[in-house]
Amino acid sequence: MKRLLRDPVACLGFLLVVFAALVAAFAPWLAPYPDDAFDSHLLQRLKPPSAEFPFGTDYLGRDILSRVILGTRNAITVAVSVVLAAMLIGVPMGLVAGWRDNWLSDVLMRVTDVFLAVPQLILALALGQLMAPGLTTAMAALSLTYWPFFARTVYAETRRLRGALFVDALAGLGASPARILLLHVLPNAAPAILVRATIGMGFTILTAAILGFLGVGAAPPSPDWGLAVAEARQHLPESWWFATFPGLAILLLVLGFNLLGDGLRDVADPRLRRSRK
Amino acid sequence: MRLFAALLAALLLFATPPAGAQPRPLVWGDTLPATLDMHVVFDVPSQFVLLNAYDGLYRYQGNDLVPWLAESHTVSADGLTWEFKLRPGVKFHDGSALTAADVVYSFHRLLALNRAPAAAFSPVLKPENVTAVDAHTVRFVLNQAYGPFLAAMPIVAVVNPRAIAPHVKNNDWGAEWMAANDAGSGAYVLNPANYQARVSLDMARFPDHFMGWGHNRNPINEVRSRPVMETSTRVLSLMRGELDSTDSYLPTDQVERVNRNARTRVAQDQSMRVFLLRMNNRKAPFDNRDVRLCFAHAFNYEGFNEIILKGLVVRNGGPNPNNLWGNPPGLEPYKYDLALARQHCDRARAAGAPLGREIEVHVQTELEQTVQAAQMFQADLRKVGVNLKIVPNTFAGIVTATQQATTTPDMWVHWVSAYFIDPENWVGQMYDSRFHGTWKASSWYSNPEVDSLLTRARTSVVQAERQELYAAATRIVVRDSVDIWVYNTVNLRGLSRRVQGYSFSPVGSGGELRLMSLSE
Amino acid sequence: MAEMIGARDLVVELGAERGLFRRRAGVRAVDGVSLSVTAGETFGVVGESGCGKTTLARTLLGLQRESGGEIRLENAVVSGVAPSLARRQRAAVQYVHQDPGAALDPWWRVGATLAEGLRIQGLTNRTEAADRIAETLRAVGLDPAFGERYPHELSGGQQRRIGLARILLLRPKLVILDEPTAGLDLSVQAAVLRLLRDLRDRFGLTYLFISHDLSVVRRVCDQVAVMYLGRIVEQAPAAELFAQPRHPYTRALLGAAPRLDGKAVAPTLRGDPPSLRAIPSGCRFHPRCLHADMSCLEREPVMQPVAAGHSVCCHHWREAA
Amino acid sequence: MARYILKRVLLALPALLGLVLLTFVLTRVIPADPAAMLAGDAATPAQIADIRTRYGLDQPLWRQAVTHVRQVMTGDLGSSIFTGRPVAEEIGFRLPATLELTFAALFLSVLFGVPLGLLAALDHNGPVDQVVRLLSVGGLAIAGFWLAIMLQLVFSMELDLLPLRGRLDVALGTPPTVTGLYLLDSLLAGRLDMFGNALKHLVLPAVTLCLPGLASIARFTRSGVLETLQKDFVLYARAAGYSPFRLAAIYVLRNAVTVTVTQVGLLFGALISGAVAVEAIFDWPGLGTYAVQAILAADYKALLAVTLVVGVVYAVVNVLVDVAQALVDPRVAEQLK
Amino acid sequence: MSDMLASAPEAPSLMTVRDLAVHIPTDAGVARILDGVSFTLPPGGSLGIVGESGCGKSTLLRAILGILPKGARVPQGQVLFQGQDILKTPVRGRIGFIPQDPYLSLNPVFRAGDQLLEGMRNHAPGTRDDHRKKLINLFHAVQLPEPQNALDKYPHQFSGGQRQRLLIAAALACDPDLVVADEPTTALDVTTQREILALLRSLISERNMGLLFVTHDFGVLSSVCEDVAVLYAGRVAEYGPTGNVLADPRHPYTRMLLACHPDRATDLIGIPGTVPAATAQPPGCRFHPRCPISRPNCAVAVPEAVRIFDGSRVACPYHADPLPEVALG
Repeated sequence: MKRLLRDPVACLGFLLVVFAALVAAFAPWLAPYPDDAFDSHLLQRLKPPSAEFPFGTDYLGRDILSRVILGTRNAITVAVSVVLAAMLIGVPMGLVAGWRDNWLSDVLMRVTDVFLAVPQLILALALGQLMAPGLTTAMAALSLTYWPFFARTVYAETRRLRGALFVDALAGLGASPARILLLHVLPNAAPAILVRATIGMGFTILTAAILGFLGVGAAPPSPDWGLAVAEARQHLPESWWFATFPGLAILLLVLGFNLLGDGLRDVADPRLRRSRK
Repeated sequence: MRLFAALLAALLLFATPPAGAQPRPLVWGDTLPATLDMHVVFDVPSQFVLLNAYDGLYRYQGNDLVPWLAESHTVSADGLTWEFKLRPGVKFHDGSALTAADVVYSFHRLLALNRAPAAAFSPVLKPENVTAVDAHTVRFVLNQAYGPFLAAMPIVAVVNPRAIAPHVKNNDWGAEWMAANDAGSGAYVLNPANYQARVSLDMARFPDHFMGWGHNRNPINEVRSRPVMETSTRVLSLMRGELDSTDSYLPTDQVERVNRNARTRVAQDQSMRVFLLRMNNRKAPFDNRDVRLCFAHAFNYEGFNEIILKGLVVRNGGPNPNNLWGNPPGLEPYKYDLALARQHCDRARAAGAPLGREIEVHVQTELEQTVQAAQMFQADLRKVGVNLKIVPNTFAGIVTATQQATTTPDMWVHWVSAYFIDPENWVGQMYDSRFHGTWKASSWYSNPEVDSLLTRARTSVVQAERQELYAAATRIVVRDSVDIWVYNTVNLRGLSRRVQGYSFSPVGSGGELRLMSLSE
Repeated sequence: MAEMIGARDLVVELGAERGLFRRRAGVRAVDGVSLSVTAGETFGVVGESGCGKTTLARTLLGLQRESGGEIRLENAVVSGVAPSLARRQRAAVQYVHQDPGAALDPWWRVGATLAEGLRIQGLTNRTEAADRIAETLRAVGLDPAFGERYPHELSGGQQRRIGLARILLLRPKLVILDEPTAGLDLSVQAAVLRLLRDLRDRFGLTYLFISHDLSVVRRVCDQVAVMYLGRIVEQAPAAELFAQPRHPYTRALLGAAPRLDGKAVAPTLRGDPPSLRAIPSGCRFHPRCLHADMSCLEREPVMQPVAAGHSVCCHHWREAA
Repeated sequence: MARYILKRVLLALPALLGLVLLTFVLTRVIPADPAAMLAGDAATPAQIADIRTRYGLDQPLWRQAVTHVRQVMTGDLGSSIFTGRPVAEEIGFRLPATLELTFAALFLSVLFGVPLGLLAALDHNGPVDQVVRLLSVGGLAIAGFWLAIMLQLVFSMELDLLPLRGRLDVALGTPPTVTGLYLLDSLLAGRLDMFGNALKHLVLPAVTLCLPGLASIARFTRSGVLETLQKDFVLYARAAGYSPFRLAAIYVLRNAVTVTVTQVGLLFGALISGAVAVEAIFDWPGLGTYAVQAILAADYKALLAVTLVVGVVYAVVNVLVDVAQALVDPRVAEQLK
Repeated sequence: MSDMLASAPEAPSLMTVRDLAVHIPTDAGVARILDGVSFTLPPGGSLGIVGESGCGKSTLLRAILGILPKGARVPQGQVLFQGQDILKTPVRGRIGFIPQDPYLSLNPVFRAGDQLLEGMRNHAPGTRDDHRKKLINLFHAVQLPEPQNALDKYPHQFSGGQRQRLLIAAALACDPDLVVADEPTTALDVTTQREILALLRSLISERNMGLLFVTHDFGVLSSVCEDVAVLYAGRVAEYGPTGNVLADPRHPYTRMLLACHPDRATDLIGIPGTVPAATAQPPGCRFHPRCPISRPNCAVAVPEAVRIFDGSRVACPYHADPLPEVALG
């Protein structure tokens, strides 16, 4: 943690994420017009940024600042739940598959390969269609497409760790595989998982935005950022503010998560640790 | 090394545009149909191919039906036997003469494939009842009288059996080949070489078209159709001069900008395409008329039409386009009146209508207007205590859902376009219970009185009688507030200013290249 | 005296793969090893890297399945069972890794690691466990407060002490020490060796001491077996082996060890040790042996007694001596 | 090596079969009814039912799956229910477009990512490092569809430098198809004007698409170089008097590239995904938009074929990555033998 | 500061290290890795640097080779090589280097030849072909099997012993006047170690090169080096001819350390305490906290080097005092 804070880039990421989390937590109180999550005011359509509406208004006359603030919650919810769900599937699979070289590990990794070979976005789109488009669907679809990355990461870590001397020593003491995997391999794989998770959050927000853009993400009138950019397309370049501010919000939050992940990677990577004397 | 030199040379060329002596071809930016086989598709984009590469017995010019391959027709008093006299000297693109046998083949093929364009004919016409009386006379004997028969006639492209014959596979009537090739007689010849479905279609002028070219001193020789996926890219490409036209659904917010551009303009034509919010009349609470009235009064027609769409549409209070015959005169549209809406809703609640539940409105995500309308409606309904949930969907998804009343959404938002100019296309197919299970009839409205009025109108061939019957049915439907009809479309097509002679037709928004020319 | 652990004709094959797409024969890392360790003694196994020392140890421990031969533990045959069962059966045998620092989970406090061993063995009473850990830490010369540290906070010598404490907690009878002083500085090595001796006396342990450092082996071992390419080539009481090595390999090994007086005592060996994948015919040492003749190339020598407790596996040990 | 490749291909087969089945199940349980779509806008329920029987869509799902797999095995991908054309033919046109785009993006990613990563690593924790990290991570954070529109506005509309859409100017026609890659085909046809034009069209989409790849490659090169710099052989080489430039540029980089090459394989999947939005906005007639259209139109035959083809390409790319790794690292080559 | 050479300025020297200090800033403060190290190496001489881990051996070596880690500072001292201060103007090519670990010191992805030739590129006269011929000759000299093909092989195709021969050849390739070896045999088995050491000795003396040999193994030391410098915590504790130092160590540290050698010790004791961290060196004599005969003064004054006879010095004023029996075991 200390090392992380000494890295200005990672620090910036950390601040961005914390800031976004705070905004999400207090969104309804921070937003100047919280009702603009759903209300429309046709007479104020597409007003450029002003004192009254710092980010301007959208095509239904809603305050973009309020919607960007309210959308933070969406973005973070999506990121966290997708990554958690993907971890829930991917981590156990990676552990089991990485522990031994047998038919089970072969099967699990083949399944992972299958999912990796499908372009995520297409799979998510298809799943989105399958389960009636909407935010929950998008989240389910993204979880279902992101878990292979966890499975791969944990698989590689488990394979690396199963050869570690301390695992061998535990086997020598007669520890059960479940015990070794859960109490020893998993915590040791944690840095890699954490890094993957942070980067995954950024990735998820971005993909969710693309899904929103393609119409299988959040449903209107949700103040979702990707949806906002999609809605703004027809109003470019005149109403530049309509697309710009939600786009910037996506950029900053994803940037935050990625910088944090990047910093964590440097801290967690034992190979690089030595160089940070 | 030689490759390197080539690369270098290419980079030098990079800056200099290639010299082109000939006039630039027309680049058409409208959506292409999924296939070039006009017996398989029938939708708005297909009209571009149908009108330019093929000919039918009749054709719409503006709102009028004019004889085309046919010189004239006769119909028996019972409305069952129709005879069409063909124009002599018509040639297909391969130079062979178009005869009655070819027309018969075309109808046989249409009915055998039994896809969308056959819908108007298959219930009333058996293939064996289409016959060639002589080389220039075709006879149709219908199973039952069908008023819109003539109005539907332009749907059917007459194709060249001699061009298709070598490519028939497994009894498919040459469907696979036809999907990407030309077998027509129209004013333009499709070039299969560069054709890629939904990506590119090139056409060249057919000098021997039967209508001749006397009407157009400077016809366009080469046409390249390049549909553009994204609206923003489409508009930008038009303004930058990469395209000569957009589709005919230019976003209203862009109209002013396109008109302001020195290079481009917007062609505005009142069309026949009704925008409506559908209600599933068979599902509670929409089985209650008060609920429907409540909803009808809660939609901000003026706000939507005048502010969001900038007045580039026409308020349309019923299912038929205002500008169509058969529409009852003096039909009073519903007004946006939240107080009245609340009254109706209260009454409905008192009658036990389950207005407390979340009501789902399905929108077509790729069509921005459906989403806007739903969002605006949602905000207003909230004020009368109704909770509307917007569900993004696709046309494919909704069409599938509307096959049964139980799976049909509470509400959905869409347009009903002109497939043929006849009230049958709107009120007839939308509110006659015999069409239940099609997306057009997805209100699941069922009223024996309307059914009988519409049946009579359908089976009559007397225009005046039909007009009365359709008007009567329409009045009942509007009185029952079956759906929420919002506007009739004004088609907005961005055009390069060098395009002259653009002609509009409400069926598929026209775009007959035959009439256009380019000024440089 | 009673035998603690013994092996007869033990064979261990490594790396044999039988997958869907590949079938690969393994290498015989241990190839017909017989030995007998008496209770209370320190039995040294020496040899160069790759000679099969560690594989032998892991097999005796039960972590590696033998492909043939027999293992006896306190006169009961324990070989021929599934690995999971084997390890449980041989709880009296424990193993100290070459690098005990790496054998500790870096995420766990040392105390927790120690407690875990007890828990695995079925001791769940926390206070009892804490007492035993404190007692054992003291026995290896560490303050019980070390339990709060993480492995990377320990020096090499301390890590080795923790490694010992970890297995001592389990009350083993036989401890296999794998290169217990590799990588240690001289001063630390001395302290560790002394500790090992003290612990043996205090807890009545038997050691199987694996090392390539002849000076150390000479100092601490009672019996020594010399391994070459998976075989024991000579075995004798330490004093006798160092005084009168019989096998040419043993002599070369002893001669090659650097001495403080800087003098060389034997001619150097030819070439590098061959790989287990290409074991020479006949006597496997013959390509590097100064005394090799045709018989060495053709015939594999067998163990022959030289003196009481001293045997050698060489056709020519008499002439060579 | 040949045996290894064969083995890899054999191993990929079950994964591909799984892929076919997975997508089959997925596409066939999507609530949109292919028969309804086939029948078209104006169809009657009777027509839809007729089509359902004609196309075997009323059969039990498992029987349809078996039929489908059998067809795929014989190399028959079927016809698109939407366009009526053989799917193989349509993909034959679309795949090269996507490959041209993704390879261009990959090329840019490597061209800029590797030197950036190297620079960052050499200045570990210094200002250059921080800037490169910020930029590369920023690249990973930009939503492609947003950037694409912005680039259009700036480079096409404002500066009038580059075309907005498509692969070639409409007036130019297309080069005779050999590979389907316009850059290559135009050169083969000796049409340098066309080559230049195709290149111009490629710039904006490739730049948009390359950013995430560039970022990952810069990151992995950076950590690869950092790791290599820790190695004893670098110390040895410094002691032996290698010049600093050669040390960094050749000696260290080549080791670091091993890590980066692996990334290229993984990136490919992400690139194809990213291509969906980029293709849509730049009107690039590639596989991504084809897939989206197929999904929207419930064209399950097309969607199945797309996923299969992408799966095959993915597998091929990954085998190539392994081969490339063997070329870079002789130790890997040894293992493959 | 102790300058053990002050009394012998006229001695001809190949390399003279004078009062060298190296400091490296760390999170925990400045690590004073080396502090006032001095010694001299005559032409053709061989000096062993011996000490336990953390005593500063490798930093000394890196300073001499001019490859100190990033951030390291040299606040004082000189390294004179043939009269030239190589801390200021690094010499390359004239000092050959044999690294510790032959497994890790060759880049696995390049052919052996490419790597060795790259090293010669800037520092040896002649063309690349000349370099090739020269290396192949050297491969004969180091008894590498198949010397003709060795240049085209990859590192992993050699065994450990062969790789070390390869690196010895590389160290000699530019005809250096000094060869610096960093524990070149620790990664090898004893039988191989013996061969390599013998080879190294003969090559060095044949070519009359100087040898600076870093090791922690007294046995290896005694078979290779004429002189020895014993380092403790960044300072030279004792310096002298190897035979003398091993037979009659004077510094308490050397004496206790040698007593730990299994060949030497009568009982195994070890040295109490641990080597201090480089960031927390004790004042005065750095060994005093562990020294059984330390006096109060030891904690204050840095001990001067005491000359015992020509070429033999010890940094302890009490070197003549007997150590208690228990300390020697």
